[in-house]
Amino acid sequence: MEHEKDHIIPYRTFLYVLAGLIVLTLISVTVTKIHLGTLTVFIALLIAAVKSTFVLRIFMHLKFENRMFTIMVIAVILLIGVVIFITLLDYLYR
Amino acid sequence: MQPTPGIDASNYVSSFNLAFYFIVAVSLLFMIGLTVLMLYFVFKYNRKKNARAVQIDGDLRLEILWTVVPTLLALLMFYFGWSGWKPMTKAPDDAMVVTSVARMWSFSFAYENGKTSQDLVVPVNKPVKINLVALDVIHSLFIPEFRIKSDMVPGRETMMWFLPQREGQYDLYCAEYCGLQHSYMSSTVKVLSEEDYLAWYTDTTAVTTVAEGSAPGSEGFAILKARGCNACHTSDGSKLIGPSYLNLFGEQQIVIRDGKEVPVMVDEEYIKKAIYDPNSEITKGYPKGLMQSYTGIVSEEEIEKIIEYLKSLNEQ
Amino acid sequence: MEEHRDDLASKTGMWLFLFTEMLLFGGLFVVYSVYRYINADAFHLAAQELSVPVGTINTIILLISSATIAMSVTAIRKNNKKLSLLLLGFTILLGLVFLGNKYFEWGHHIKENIYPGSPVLASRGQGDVLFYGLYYFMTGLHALHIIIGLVFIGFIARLIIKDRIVSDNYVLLENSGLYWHLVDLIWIFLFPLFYLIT
Amino acid sequence: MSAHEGMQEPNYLEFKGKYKGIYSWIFSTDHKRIGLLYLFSILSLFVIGATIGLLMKFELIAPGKTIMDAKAYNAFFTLHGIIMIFAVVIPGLPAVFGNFMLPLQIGAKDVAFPKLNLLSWYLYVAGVLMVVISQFTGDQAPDTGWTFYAPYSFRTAGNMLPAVFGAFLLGFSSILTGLNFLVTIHRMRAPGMTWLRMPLFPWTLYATAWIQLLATPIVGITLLMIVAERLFNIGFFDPTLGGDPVLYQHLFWTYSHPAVYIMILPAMGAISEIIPTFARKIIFGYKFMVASSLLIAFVGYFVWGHHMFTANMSGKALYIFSLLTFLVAIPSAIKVFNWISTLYKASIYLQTPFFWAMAFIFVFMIGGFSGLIIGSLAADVHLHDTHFVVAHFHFIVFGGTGFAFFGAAHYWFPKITGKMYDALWANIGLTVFFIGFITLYMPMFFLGVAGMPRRYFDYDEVFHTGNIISTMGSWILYSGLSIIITNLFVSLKRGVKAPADPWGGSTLEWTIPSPPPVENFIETPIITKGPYSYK
Repeated sequence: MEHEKDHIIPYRTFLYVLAGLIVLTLISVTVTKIHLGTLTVFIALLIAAVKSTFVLRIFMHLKFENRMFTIMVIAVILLIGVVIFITLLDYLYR
Repeated sequence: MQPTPGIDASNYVSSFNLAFYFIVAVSLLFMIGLTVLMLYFVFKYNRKKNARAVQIDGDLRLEILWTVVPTLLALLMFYFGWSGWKPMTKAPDDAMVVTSVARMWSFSFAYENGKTSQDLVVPVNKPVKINLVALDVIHSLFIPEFRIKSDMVPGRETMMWFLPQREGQYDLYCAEYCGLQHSYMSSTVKVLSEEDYLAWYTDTTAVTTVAEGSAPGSEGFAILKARGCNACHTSDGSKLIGPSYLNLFGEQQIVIRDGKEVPVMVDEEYIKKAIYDPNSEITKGYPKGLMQSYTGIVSEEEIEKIIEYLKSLNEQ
Repeated sequence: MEEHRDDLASKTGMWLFLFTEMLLFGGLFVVYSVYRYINADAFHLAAQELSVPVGTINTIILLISSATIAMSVTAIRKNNKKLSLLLLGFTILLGLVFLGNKYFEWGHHIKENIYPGSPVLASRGQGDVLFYGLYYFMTGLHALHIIIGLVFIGFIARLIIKDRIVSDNYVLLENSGLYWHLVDLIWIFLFPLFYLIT
Repeated sequence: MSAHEGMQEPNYLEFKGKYKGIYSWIFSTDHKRIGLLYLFSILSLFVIGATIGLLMKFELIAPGKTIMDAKAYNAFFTLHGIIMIFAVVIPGLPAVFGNFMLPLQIGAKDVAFPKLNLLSWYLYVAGVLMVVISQFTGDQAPDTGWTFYAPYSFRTAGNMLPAVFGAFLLGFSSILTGLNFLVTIHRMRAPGMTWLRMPLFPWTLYATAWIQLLATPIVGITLLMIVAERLFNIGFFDPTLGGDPVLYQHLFWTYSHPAVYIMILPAMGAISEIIPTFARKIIFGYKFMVASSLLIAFVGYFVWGHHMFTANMSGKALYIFSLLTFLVAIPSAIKVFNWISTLYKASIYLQTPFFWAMAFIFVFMIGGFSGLIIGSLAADVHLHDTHFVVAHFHFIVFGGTGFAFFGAAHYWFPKITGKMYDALWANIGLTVFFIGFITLYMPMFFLGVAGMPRRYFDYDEVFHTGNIISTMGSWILYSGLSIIITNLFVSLKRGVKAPADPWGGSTLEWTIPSPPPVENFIETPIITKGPYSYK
């Protein structure tokens, strides 16, 4: 695993990301105070998605790993999405 | 009654036949063809006859052919299945409405004029819409001759409909496993002529008067029978799901109330409570939660008659 | 027998395990979406009763703990054993604080007689029953994962002390980090779904 | 690292390790020994499950009560289902032959995580024990059927918690096996073994492992919800508390339909090994075989709703599920075409494993085609929850997986034990078994079309004839089964010594001695060509 030696992630990267995540959390909390109807759900989940992308890419170092991992993670998330979607097909059209 | 040949029992028989026999025919064709081919190869290319195999690693045209052709056939099969099912989703506006109530382990059918029946009685050639209600667990109303079935899901009101086309008697089963007496949860569909049906429908004499004989308590017995109580309780002392009626009234029973064992006397109050709020006190040794409340289904007068029947059992 | 070490295999195994965890919660998200769709109004109202400040603080606690365990990997790779252990200890501490908050939050609801099977909850209608059922079940399962994660990290810390995890053999520490980040990741979704979408 | 330099590499059966006797098995992390641990546990459970099936068929020989009451019957079909599904057919091929053969076929020393592998076996045993406990404790044995349908599963007085927890543990064991195989295939293939030089059995294990990994957690969480429901009254699936019982079915089948592919894919893989070996021929359309395995695994994930056609789903969901169901049949059809085409201009060596493969193709076709019938909406409305469905899934699950299992057992028997089985008795066993199988399950198709619902303890007189034939079939089948199993055990003691490659196979496991040495390959093999390269 020699090539991994190249990118010991510096401490400050984590601190920056952490700061970003906390800011996003606070934004998410503030936004929900404003009543936007169904848009609230969408925005809250969007921010959660952005946050999780940061966690996955930096904290879980997907950015620096073999592409295979990224593909697998995306596939699994899509799978959960499709399962929810198909199940909802039943409930939305009852 | 002997069913008249030549007429389908319901409007779904022909569409079922189309979907079913089309797939069966295609399948048999493939099955026989492939099996014969396989046996022929095994015979012809046996190592005694063919010492050296010819290495063929595939053929793109063949692969495409046997991907595309089955796909088209499958789509056709899907279409027949879909077109046969489509009409089931919406009942005609002029359909007569019957509400079927399923509980462990009996069906009952309520008509618009308040008449209830253990059998499903319908006139011929008139669409019937059945509202499906399940009180405890999932049941499924299945009439094989009509090629129709629908689950009855507690907490959801759903429906099924059909057009009976031939007079006669048909079996009706519960098709979704619902516990101990599942295989005895059945009923009969009676398809009558228009006149016979009207005669039956307008005869609003209460179920209880259909009692056999006039022995004391016979009315009570008829009520128990009509409400499906006998699926779980016997009158000969044997233990089924719930306690037997035999030697019950006026005796001491141990019941579990709020997790504690309490002795009680079986009197009128007790019987009433056992019918209207069965889960508040459970007789020791019997499972909880299997009986639903019969509030609004069995009236107080009917309970009087049931008690009369219970008393008559003690005297034997 | 000394086995040939394959760090990538180990990491792949960990990721695959995380996938099963994702699917485990995925099943619950299916249930959540369905019941939220059916009982939109009740969920909306019930969610307002959860304390957003507590939820926010817990979110931030988990985010910080994620960052500290990630930095701990950097520390061990730079051969800074002490700092690595310190950061791990900090992570464990934050995890415990998270659990403490959760304890008081649950306790508060239970004191108000809101828990599965309580008559008070039942009288409030089916949407509330489902909301709180899911709330207790999902956050409870999440808390269980926190506890497992804490034990896992504690075990890793011991290995560091014993010098079994060092600057060129740190895959186990990385794996415990991956697990902890996943727990964080799930919370990132639980938080808006229960506290924010009102 | 190796204490046994030189020519005298001991085989894995004779190897003296740290432990002696039984401990050298139950503490072994050798994938071959673990494979055999699974083989014996699964075979024992299979015999128990089959015996329960035999008793159930005997009960159905005539209407009314014959040898057991409804309560016992309901408990029996529940136990039969739990054992056969969760403890026999799901782990059957992957855990036994997958464990044994996967490392051999890809040229590896072991699986990626040998200790985890042993742990999965322990979880398996623990799961089985929980199921056993559920039978003998509590008020009443579980009586919900293996599907644990809500709300009955939390109404019944049956002792559900241990059974449900047992199924959960069995699922967990299955996940760990899948995880292990995935990492093994990704990381431990021998030098030169590119993805497209991998034999088809590992390929199907690969596709299976993904399903095990990604579908099993869903049933895991569903079972946990049932547990929570029974303990705390949460109301997830309880209609009186607002829950939806149909949602339970969605979640349950989201796993349990893909589980069918966990059962059948490795079976297809084993058949894809047997056919080229005995045909002395490269498999026809290798890439299509690989692609169809992956496609089955993928599409198979999204067809669960066809178990719920009569459960009052929305119309849109219904026909999308039906359409997908028809499409998932195509890759299976492609496999059948390719198997049969492989026989064209072959040089077929007629041996027992090959007969099993032929029988497999035949019963699998019946199972598959009957599956099309109940995938069709109009037909399924009538046939759902009748004996037609029982016949269909026994043709697929028992016919498919079972036939492939015995095919594989005979095919790899010399490799695993170092002995040859008695071919005459093996063929007699197969013949009796096959006749019994057809006699047992064929009448059920007719019973189903006539309208006999499944899980019926008692039935109307009109269904009598079919049931008599079926019951007699069960006797024949059971006799066949006894012959097969007895023959294998007797051959274990008395069989002649097997050479390294009795069939002239071309995959890696046949290049090493029978039984294999502890470390599998004395020298790491270097792969230069695809599998099934015959001259």
